[in-house]
Amino acid sequence: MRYLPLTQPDREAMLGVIGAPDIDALFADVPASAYLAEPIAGLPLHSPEMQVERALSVMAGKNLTAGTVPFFVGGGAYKHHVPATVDHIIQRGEFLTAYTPYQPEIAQGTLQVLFEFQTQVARLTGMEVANASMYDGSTAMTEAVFMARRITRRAKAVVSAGVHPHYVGVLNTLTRFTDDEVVTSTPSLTAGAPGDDIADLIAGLDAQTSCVIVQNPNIFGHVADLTPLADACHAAGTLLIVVVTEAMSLGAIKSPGEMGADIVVGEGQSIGNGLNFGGPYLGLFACRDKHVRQMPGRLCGETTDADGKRGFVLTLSTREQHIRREKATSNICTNSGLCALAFSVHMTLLGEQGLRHLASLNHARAVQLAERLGRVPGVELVTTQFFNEFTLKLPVEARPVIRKLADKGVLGGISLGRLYPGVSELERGMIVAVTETATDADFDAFEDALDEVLA
Amino acid sequence: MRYLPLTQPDREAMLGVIGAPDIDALFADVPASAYLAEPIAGLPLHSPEMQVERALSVMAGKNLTAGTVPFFVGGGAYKHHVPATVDHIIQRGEFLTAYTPYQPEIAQGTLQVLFEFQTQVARLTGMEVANASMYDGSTAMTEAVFMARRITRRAKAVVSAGVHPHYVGVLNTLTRFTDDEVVTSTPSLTAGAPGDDIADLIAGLDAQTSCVIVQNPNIFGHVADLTPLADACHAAGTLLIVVVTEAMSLGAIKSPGEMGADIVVGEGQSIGNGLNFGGPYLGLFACRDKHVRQMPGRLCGETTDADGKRGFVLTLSTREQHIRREKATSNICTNSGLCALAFSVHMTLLGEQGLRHLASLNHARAVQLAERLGRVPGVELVTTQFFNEFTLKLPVEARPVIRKLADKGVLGGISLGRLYPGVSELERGMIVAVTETATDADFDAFEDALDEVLA
Amino acid sequence: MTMNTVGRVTRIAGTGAVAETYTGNRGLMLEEPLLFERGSVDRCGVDLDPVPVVQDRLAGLARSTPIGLPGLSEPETVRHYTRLSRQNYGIDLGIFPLGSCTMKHNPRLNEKMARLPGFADIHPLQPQATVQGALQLIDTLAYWLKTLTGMPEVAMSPKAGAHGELCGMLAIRAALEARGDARKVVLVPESAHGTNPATAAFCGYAVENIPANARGRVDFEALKARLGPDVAAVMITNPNTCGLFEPDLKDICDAVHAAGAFVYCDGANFNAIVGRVRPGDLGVDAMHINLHKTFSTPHGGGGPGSGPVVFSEALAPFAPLPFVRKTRDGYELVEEMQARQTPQYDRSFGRMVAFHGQMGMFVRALAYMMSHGADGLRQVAEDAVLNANYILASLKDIYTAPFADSGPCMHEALFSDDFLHDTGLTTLDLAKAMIDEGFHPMTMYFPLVVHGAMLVEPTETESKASLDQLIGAMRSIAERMLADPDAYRTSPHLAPRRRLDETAAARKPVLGWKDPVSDAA
Amino acid sequence: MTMNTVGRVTRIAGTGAVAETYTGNRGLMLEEPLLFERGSVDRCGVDLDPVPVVQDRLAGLARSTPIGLPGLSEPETVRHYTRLSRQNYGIDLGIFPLGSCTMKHNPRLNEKMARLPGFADIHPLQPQATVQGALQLIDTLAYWLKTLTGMPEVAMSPKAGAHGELCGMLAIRAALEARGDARKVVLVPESAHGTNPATAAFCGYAVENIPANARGRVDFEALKARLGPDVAAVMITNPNTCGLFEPDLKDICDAVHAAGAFVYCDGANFNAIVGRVRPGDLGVDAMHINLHKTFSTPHGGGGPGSGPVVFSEALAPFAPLPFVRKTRDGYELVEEMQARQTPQYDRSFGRMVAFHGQMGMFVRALAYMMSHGADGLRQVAEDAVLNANYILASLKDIYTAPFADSGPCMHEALFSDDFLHDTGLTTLDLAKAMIDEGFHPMTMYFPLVVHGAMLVEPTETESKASLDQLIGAMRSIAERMLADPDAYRTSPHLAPRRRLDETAAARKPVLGWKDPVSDAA
Ligand SMILES: Cc1ncc(COP(=O)(O)O)c(C=O)c1O
Ligand SMILES: Cc1ncc(COP(=O)(O)O)c(C=O)c1O
Repeated sequence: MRYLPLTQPDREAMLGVIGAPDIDALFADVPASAYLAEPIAGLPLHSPEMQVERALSVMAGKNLTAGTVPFFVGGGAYKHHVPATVDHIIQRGEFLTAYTPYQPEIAQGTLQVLFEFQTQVARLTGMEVANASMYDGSTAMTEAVFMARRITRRAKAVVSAGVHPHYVGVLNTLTRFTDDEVVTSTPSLTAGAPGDDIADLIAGLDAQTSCVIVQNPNIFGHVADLTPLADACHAAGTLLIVVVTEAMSLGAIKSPGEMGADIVVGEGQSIGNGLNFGGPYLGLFACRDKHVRQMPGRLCGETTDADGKRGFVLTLSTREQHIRREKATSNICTNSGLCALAFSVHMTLLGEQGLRHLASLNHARAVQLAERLGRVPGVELVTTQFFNEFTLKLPVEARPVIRKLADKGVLGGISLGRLYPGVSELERGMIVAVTETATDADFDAFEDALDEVLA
Repeated sequence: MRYLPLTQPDREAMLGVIGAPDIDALFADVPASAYLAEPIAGLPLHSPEMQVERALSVMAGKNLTAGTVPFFVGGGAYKHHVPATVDHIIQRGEFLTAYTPYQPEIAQGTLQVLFEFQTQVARLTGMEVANASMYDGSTAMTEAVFMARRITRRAKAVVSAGVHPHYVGVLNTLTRFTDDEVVTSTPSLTAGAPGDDIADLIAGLDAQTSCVIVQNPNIFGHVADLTPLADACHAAGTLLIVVVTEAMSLGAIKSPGEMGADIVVGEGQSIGNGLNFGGPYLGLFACRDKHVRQMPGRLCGETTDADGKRGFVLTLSTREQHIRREKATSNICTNSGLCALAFSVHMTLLGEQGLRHLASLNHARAVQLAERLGRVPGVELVTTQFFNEFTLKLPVEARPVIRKLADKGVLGGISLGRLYPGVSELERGMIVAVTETATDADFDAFEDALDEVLA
Repeated sequence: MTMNTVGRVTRIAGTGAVAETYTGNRGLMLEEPLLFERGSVDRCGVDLDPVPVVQDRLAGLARSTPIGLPGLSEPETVRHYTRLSRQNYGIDLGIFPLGSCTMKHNPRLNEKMARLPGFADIHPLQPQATVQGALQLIDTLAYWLKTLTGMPEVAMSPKAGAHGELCGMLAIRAALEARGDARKVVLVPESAHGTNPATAAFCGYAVENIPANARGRVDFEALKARLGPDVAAVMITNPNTCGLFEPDLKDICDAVHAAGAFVYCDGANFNAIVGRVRPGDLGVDAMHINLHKTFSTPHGGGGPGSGPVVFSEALAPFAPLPFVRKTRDGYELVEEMQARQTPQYDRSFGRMVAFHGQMGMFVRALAYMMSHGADGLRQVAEDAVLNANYILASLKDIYTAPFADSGPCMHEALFSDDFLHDTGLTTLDLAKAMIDEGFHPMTMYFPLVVHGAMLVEPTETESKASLDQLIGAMRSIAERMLADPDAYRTSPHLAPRRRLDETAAARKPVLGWKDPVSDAA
Repeated sequence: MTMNTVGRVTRIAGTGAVAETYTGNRGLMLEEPLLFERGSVDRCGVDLDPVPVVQDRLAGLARSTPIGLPGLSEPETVRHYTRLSRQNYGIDLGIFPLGSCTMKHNPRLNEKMARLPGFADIHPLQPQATVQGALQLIDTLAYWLKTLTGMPEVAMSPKAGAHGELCGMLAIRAALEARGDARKVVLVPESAHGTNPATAAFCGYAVENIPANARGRVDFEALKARLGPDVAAVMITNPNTCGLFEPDLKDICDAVHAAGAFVYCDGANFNAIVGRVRPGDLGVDAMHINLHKTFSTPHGGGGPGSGPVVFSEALAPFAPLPFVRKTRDGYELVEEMQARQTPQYDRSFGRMVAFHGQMGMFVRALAYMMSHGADGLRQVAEDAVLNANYILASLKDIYTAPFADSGPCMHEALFSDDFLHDTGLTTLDLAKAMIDEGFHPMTMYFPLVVHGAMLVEPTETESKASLDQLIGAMRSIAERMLADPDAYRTSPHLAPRRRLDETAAARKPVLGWKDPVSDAA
């Protein structure tokens, strides 16, 4: 077996050193009733690499790959072009096969990357400090709510109707059994500002509200100025948590930090990471300096070594589970380190100039397609201010339309019916995302297919 | 432009240091008539990575990929399964982006690999010493003929009819303008021993013959005992050069060294390297210790450093062009270093046990298919003793049959008509190679398709 | 020229050569500045299509102020990260015997498979008909996990071990609430990993500790004594964090169940028993499996991982959304919509993540399982346990081995620094000395039940030669430390950095780069 | 414990710490034994299908005696090679200023493209209809090469620069023979790369040297004087190996043509002029292009490369087989069969390799060319020349720069060790001191026309910061060598090995591993 270096003579010699008659002797603590004498039934035996590759390639071949079709699916996961350099770097054994940098003298590579990543995320979000990553955007959002509770000592969280319903679902799951109160609402497809409930959120602020959570651009792609909301929150002693599910948008739109956010969480997949059917992704988490000791997750900080040379270490670990156990700010341990590396490499390749260019390109292409599709008979462009994603209202239910588009080889977007089952006002809605990867031919194919399906 | 780090301010600052008014001043030696003022016409301008990837993927998509069809093409290039580990290792920047190890203190990685590679090749071929690689099997063979001439001071080389005709072509090209005499002959499809002219070769030996070149298994897949030929050669003061185009065969068949070869050359692609439409490949070159100073190519040797620690260096470079110039044993400089690394990694994964197993598997599968195809009506199995490749005689010309098989999605082999244009006795011959990658379903598909095409 | 802090020029012993360099590099050990010192906002390592001219629709919110994100050209980027990588240790370089972390070989086949476009380039919200292969893969992996653990259900979406714990504890919560029983206490052994109590607290339980007995196992009597109507669950690790099998686990499960509570098993150490013992046979109700430990997905310097959770019949109905079901004509992803429409799914406690879990890790783990097969996985456990016992047997005469008398260990060997007591040296010093020898140290100071703990987990992917070298070096270090302790108070000396000041880092945290100019201005 | 040869225990200055280690490792600088010391013939890192039972057909020649090929498990294999790799320097680590070698950045896009199954997994002898995309790629690359050089024909099959030289010289031979003119003398400048005379000799020419003038260029008068009816060709490198453009090249070509001979141009240094000068406009007849230099395919520790050769009208008909032609309905690969049948192809001098050349390199080179485009390639030449002149200008006050007075250089700066004369130190010592500073040294002792030559080629993919660091370090080394020469006689001290004894290696060559036991027996 190719992954097992011990030979039979090795095993015998080692048992000799141990003084055990056979391998079973080492499992003596296992009750006999639970100790299996044979390989577990119902599973195949070991397999050559070539056979494994073949079997998995067959499975992979059954999926319709984004890169092979006109592709417009977004909703919190985006297909951007990831430079080949990124994948090369994350495959370096020294990055790929390292553990969490608990021995900093031989982990300066990982640590310096984290320090750079934290800085990049803080600047991108317009915040003062960012952590070394969370699992994904949705879990980061829940952690932010818990952090706000710790800071404000209030237990009510108010969630904007524009927040990704899966993110809201995760929050609901996690708070179902705690004392937290979570206020949610169902969005409406208001033309021009779908899901925009800022006025209501402001009106609803009270002295029990720990935090208001708002997503920008929201699930419908709508972009809003959060400054009034931030001001109102701060006046009420409430923290503003801003969720960003398309990190690329931060290259084009005023940052949450500039608009007054107290905590910014987001999904970083867009930068450096592929679609991967939903994971692994990259939770971004940033806040103000003053709240850093309530942050969840790992933090990397600068220090010096015994020779006075600059170096980096994991720090403020008294917040973390391995030190604080049940009093920790979070239970997170393993995070998304390698995805953070991929993000950081891609961001380094882009630089500010490249990021701005790429974000503008996304926006301009989305505007072009939105205006085209908005002219398809019966189709209404609901989101008029957006980054690279917008919502259409179709003349018919969107779910079957999307399936029919897929039959024509076009992955055209996400139906609101899938995201909001049972909400009949939304079932004609369809979210369309456009990135730099979509060509004019893709636009043509989409428009033609939509025309046909709606005809 | 993503590969160019200099910014415009950098360029200006640097010109200032140089004291040049502009970049053109640095090209002052170029005659004005040849100095282009504009980018060269007829070529596109720079292109984003995504666009290059797209354009090349379109080209790649126009080819019928071996891994996607029943595949039986050999003739000096073989499809074997290469473990994923191999590709990972050869992409390590420290191997991939290093130069020839001229500074051994910071090239011990490359050098130790070469030392190990040389040892592996020597043992595999049954010889005493091997070099650090040549371009490919065909050029290695020509170099061997020249080496034999230097050793024997005789100028006549006799080539067996069983040698790959492309290899013979290369030798003919290189000797066309020198004083070497090259004796070649056209093979015949003798049932049971196609291309086997050992008796004739022995009979033709004379005091002018520098070397006899024989391939084993030969182009028709036929395997022969070369010992009598070796004995006869040595009695005549002639060197026996053995060519191996399928390195995997050395795991199953007595080595050329054991049969008395003086020089062994071969194509190492089979181990660790993909098909790559013919290149880069890996020339193997091995000989007896006593002839090492007449060898072409680089050699890595063991030595010690100033602390007495073992280390490796390139050695015996007084044979080489950079020292000996027109008196060098060869003009070769850049060789196939990274392919040698791939070979060595794969060979290390296999080890002797794995190599023997894999070679047996190739042989057994080839025997199975040969016997099946030999029973197809009208088809004759010409090669009866072989490793993983055999020749069939079809009832009709083979070239169109192969094309028709390809139309049915089966890459069935090589027509002798392609290799020996104009030799009508051979035009019904077809060479079929079988490796561990061919499945039973592939066998079925091949047999069915052949049945249909011949029907 | 770089000098050491005291400004002396050091010469290399035995030669007149100067040890410091102009660059600060030392041969192939290369220094690398921060991105923020190297790059600038106008450098770029990508080329992009031009931006078509359109009327923007950014609601007047275009980002206009500088962001401060430096870029690098592509060659500089490759070099920046390659140089940094060389300051890291990884499994690819040598043994990485971090106890509790199961740092085993990461096959490159898995990396290749995870990058097949059919897995890597599909969107989580594509129509289900277009991702049948992906759903099949998840279902197949789920089948393996259920079969290997002998449990009837598995939740695939948790993103790591701790997230799996959360999933399990939420299911227990849901099951308790479903029967109207709002128990709030969770019992956790002292030796448990920090994520266990943190998780329990995270979803609103009150945590109480259970002591260990002298043999390093859960004190069954103490546990039994504490069981009662307020106890919701016991979280137990098996094999435990001392590297020992909990021989009473079956009985513990029975007792816990009898008391109306559930048993959550931390499966981080499943590698020790995979293919040999099915946790289901021991009676546990929920257990997470770190695919990034037992099933070889790489740790990536901290993540990502994947923590599927297997469930007993009692908890199965409460498993989170989404999940995959095999149907007559393919595979169905059960999300909120399907769960609403299907009575048997409506007890799910809900969604744990935005999408369906760590697909990239699923592919790797399945490739690994298929490669090993049922026979190979069993051998994995055997070799992992054999390797750990070989280390224990080879070092216990010199290293303090607190539980060695109580029999063999499982997949990891636990030592302590008691034997160094008179030297004033500690586990930390020993770990740092190992760095100079070219090893990653073992886990230090965990589990907390042993003072100065050193937890050594070799895994099954180490050869005997590798273990022998580690053992030889650890013996040599111990002997040298006992003979000449002062030579080892300041290790490491040969790594890219000497000992780093963690206290200073925490006292005045510097958590990001501040531009010297702009921040001064 | 490893000791230095004299057996002293060395302590690290300023601490009581011992510098030697048990393992011989030094932190992250790891030692690695030979495969033959580590592996054994019964270890294996692959799993294979079982072998079906058949009656063998091996003619009684089954290999029965031991071969002696040790294997390793997969984890050990990864580690063996990863550890070895870390003893190497590469472009990914830092500047690699080897003059004449054009060690530029190797884009990873190219690696990715070369691995597309449509290129990597096709057989050279598949039916042509099944490889139209591959033939299109070759034809497209050929078009770029012809357009960039201004030459009408290109032979794609040569496997490296030296093989390209052979191709060019064979074409010249064929052209001469075709006109019945068996000239045998080839003139080669003293400064030429060793492959030039070796190649000429390899295909049966007699080689004569042409001196250089005081400005480092070919002595045109001497060359003209030697031309005559016995001279077949002149091999000339432009820019030449001193890094200088040959300003008389056009006139040389005219003179050579007038004398009935041909001009072979060694195009190894094409990077200096690509996009700026078309060699065809200067009148050369043949020139090889190292795709592994100018067009960024990686050097791989020695190869593989690719050396296409462009031809003038005069030589085009003699180009080797096979080649690709665009036809009405696709692309045709012209091999022996087609050449036999097509009169205009029958003057080809024949085949140079078994198949069609270095496809893997073609894909990479085309990806690179398309990325840069005509505008980018021009910028490549400009930046390469700018970088070299910046180094020349920054060091010529301290380093001897033999031709600096004659004007700017092209893509590489030539220095010599004259300035070290009084110290007894040499180019070699300086190169080894650079190793300690973390750089790969420049090319040493080439070209031969300059004593103690140091040829520094930065390439265009170095940033100004990188050059500034190199310049700073080279100045510092020079200053320190002049001030304290004895400290630099035995460098390097900080690399994985100290200076290696090359003389001993050559005196009694050990070119492979000998098993201690079996060879003693
Ligand atoms: C015993 C134990 N439990 C739980 C965990 C948490 O797993 P994860 O890091 O995947 O969240 C770990 C990880 O180190 C562990 O060792
Ligand atoms: C000037 C010059 N000519 C020819 C060559 C030979 O090229 P190759 O190594 O590709 O055979 C080289 C390579 O170093 C060179 O520098």
